[in-house]
Amino acid sequence: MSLLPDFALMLLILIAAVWTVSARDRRDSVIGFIVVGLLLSLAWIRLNSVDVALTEAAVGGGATGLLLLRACARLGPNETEGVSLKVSLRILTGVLCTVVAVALATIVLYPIEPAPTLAPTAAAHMGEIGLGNPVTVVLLAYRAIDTLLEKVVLVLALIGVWALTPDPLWGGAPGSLRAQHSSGPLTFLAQVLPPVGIVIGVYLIWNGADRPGGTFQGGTVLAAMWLLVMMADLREPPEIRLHTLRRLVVLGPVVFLVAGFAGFWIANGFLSYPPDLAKPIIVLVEAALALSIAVILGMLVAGPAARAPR
Amino acid sequence: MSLMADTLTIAAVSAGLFFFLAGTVGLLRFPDTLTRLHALTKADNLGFGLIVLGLLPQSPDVASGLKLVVVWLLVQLAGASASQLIAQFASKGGPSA
Amino acid sequence: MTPAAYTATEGGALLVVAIVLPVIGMLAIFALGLRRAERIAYLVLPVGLLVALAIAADVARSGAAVTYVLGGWQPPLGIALRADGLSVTLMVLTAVVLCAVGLVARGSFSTPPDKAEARSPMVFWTLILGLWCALNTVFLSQDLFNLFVALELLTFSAVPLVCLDGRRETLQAALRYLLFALIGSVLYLMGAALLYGAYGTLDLAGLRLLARNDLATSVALGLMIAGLMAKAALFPLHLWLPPAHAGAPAAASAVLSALVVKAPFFIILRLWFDVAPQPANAMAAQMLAWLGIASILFCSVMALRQARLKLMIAYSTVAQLGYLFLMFPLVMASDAPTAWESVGWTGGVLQLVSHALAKASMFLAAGLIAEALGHDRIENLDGAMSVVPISVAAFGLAGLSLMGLPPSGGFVAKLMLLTAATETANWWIAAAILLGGILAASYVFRVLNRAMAAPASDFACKASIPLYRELTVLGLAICAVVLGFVPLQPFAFLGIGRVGLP
Amino acid sequence: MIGSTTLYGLCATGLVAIGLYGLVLHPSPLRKVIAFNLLGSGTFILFGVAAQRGAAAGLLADPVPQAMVITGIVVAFAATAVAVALLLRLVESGGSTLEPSAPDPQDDRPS
Repeated sequence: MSLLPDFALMLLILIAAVWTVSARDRRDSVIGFIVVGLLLSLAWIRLNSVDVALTEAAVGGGATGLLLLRACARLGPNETEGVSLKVSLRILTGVLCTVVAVALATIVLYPIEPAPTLAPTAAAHMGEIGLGNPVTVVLLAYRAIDTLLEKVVLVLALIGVWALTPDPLWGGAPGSLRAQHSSGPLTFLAQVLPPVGIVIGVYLIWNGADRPGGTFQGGTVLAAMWLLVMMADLREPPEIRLHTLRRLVVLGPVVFLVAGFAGFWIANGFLSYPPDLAKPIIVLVEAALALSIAVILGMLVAGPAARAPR
Repeated sequence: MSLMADTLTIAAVSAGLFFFLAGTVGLLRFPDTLTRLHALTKADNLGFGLIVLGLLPQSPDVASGLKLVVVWLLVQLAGASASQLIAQFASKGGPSA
Repeated sequence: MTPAAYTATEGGALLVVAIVLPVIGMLAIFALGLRRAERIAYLVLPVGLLVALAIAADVARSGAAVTYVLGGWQPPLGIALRADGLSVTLMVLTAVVLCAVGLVARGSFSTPPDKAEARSPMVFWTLILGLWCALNTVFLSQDLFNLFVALELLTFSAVPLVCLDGRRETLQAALRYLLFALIGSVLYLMGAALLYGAYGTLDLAGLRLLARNDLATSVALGLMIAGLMAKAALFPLHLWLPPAHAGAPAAASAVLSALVVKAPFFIILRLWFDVAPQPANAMAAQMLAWLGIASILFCSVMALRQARLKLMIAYSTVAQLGYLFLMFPLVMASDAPTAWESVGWTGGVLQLVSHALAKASMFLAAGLIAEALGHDRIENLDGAMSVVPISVAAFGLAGLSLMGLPPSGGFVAKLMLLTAATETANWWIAAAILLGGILAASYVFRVLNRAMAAPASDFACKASIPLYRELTVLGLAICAVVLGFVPLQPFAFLGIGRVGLP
Repeated sequence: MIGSTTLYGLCATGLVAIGLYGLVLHPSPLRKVIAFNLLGSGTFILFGVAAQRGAAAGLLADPVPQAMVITGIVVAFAATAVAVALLLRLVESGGSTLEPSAPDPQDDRPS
């Protein structure tokens, strides 16, 4: 009986996934994907991973969905895009996918007992950091190098997107994000929501130290507010040569690096924090990272420059 | 006290669920975009409002109660704006899906 | 489950510098928007080379691996960096190739004096530095998830380099490259998820102690190696490589062919020798070798049939990568006490190093030839010898290594692989090595023949190439040749830190 | 008796199979990118299952795999952004499929 909700959720996810892959229209497929993203965040709550659920909803479904919808709009009316390949290839792929699925399912069905875990070790050292949210501690202390390098990935992705700017337009602004039928309601939303959204974003970042939430979730909410304002045409996307923009993008990684190197003097090595200063340092790093994430996500959605610099 | 709160919760949430059900049926059965939208928003506003109302007595402290109210307000705002946009798009001759 | 702890060694902080220094350079170029992006790169490149050499000296002097535990958090909770003989060798190789590429790229990626910032120099230099950070992380990290992040860093730096010129063909090549790389990453990550589910750690040393020979481990390693094969362009997953490597600007192609495809192979080595329960699966080893043989033969023939110089070199890259996968069955069957003391292992690693030097030199030389002649059609190369003689000479010297002719690093490498193949009675592998050499000789001589022919009467040189750029390219080719004269003794260096991992 | 965690493990398996199928077979790059995201989600859920099974020491789930998933989601988003930008630029320049078009024989630029 208690399995019923989980079973229903799993079924819904799989149906939505099949729909996403098999839909003939590409916009239907994107909508299917967004639905999968939202259902998956419910699944993450059921898996007791609220931090991941928030990230999945904000980044996985939300930001990725927006990106894909914009791509659909730019690609225009679509020719039908169904899978239309040789039957032999389809059978071969089907067999391959089934083999992978069966192997994975077998492994999932016969887990190791007792399940190996790092939870006790992670919990044992949390006192040295003084934060209440174990996931934040893993992201910013135990495995801080992953998080640092992942910020570098984001900066590189932004460079990669900007690299697609045609040469004469370099330094200019991305094309307007204005929705096709932008109108009263959107403008109204873009005027009312951002103050609330910014409060919620900051709350998520601040709260992330001790309870679910954190840099990514908060940063994405901030980015969403910015994108909303741009889509309602209240603000234009900034020119990519702007020094302020560039500095905001690197702010997070730079603060993180400074904190990391400070560890050589004030603690015992790169990315280590002295126990009494750990919390303020981490909160500072998180705030800087969130700001950078917000700017990077916004600019990634906006795309390469489409207008020459003024 | 707790009995009364629980009764209120059960009643309000059940009523909310009923409106959701009605709205979903409308979404599936009504012929065109505008009437479907009508069914959906009516159900959303009432159904979701009732569920939040029903959950309020269960919140452990004032802060979480306030959060519930904020969630309700945000959903109202998002729902109203989104349905306006959809309606506008539909009346401008978008796909009558 | 308490794997022995890592002890941070004295010079360990340098490992952090090796990873972080390029990032600092990259962020500086991005944020400061200074007059000229390349100046910061020229500051970072030599310092990075010095750091790599310092770590190498440290390893050579102490005869043990250099280790650093990030943030003081012991694995499996935290992440350790560790430089053994092999990773240090590859770090120095990377630094040398990047410095040479930096010198040669000065001609093509300088910011025009009248602009504050231009697209292609800014993108090129930031991405080259991003690549460097990624490669050093791949060589040093001891954590499978951290290696995933490093692989993503590598993808995000490499893909935009392919389509720097923004033409339709290169955009297509870049998109295809990106999709292949993403499939590879996701398969790798899936394997990592299974390993974490089975062992509760992703630390290499920890996994080595715990690894069992069961279904979960085999499936996990299979998925990871399959994903890495797509990234390392092993036949039949090589289709993305030739258009991508040929489409990139020559300086970028050199880095992509010489270094970027080696990173996933390096991780395969780590998984195969450091994680997989020993003795490894003989059938899997044979399969990898067969795919390697197919790569060598199929792509060498394809290289022979190309009309464009850069496409030919790109196909040759896939063929030469095939040699690397020959080592798995050779190492298994040898009677050396440990895998890394066997002739096959050393031959494979030597092939990796000598191919990196030779291929970087070859792509750079091809770039200079194309710059001087205004095209890179092999049929019309006549006269190249009279315009850019040093580049043609570099091309020829690098070719020696690819063919496996003495004196060259490639010769020693292929000889060692051949010896190991005959000793272990893997006749098919021996035949493929010999045949691959003959095919390589045909495609290299085909180019040299045309390049040395007398120029046509209406021959015009499109651009003159500064001497220092040609000499840099020749220097790389000479390095590849000199590798053949290094006595075999120092190859013990490659095994430092591998016996008795912590 | 199958627990709810195992159920989500099977769900992950299904997502992986569906995503892989779409990724290999869809000719359209945008659909490939979407399928890649499904495949990625399935992989993340596998981590989530490991996290849930590793609940111990008062923690409802092992935080280490959760942190890895958060990093992974952000990286997947970045990959999608780059792929979409590449795709749009490619369409603008007149090509829409992944099939290499025949090189222009008159084109003298080095390929």
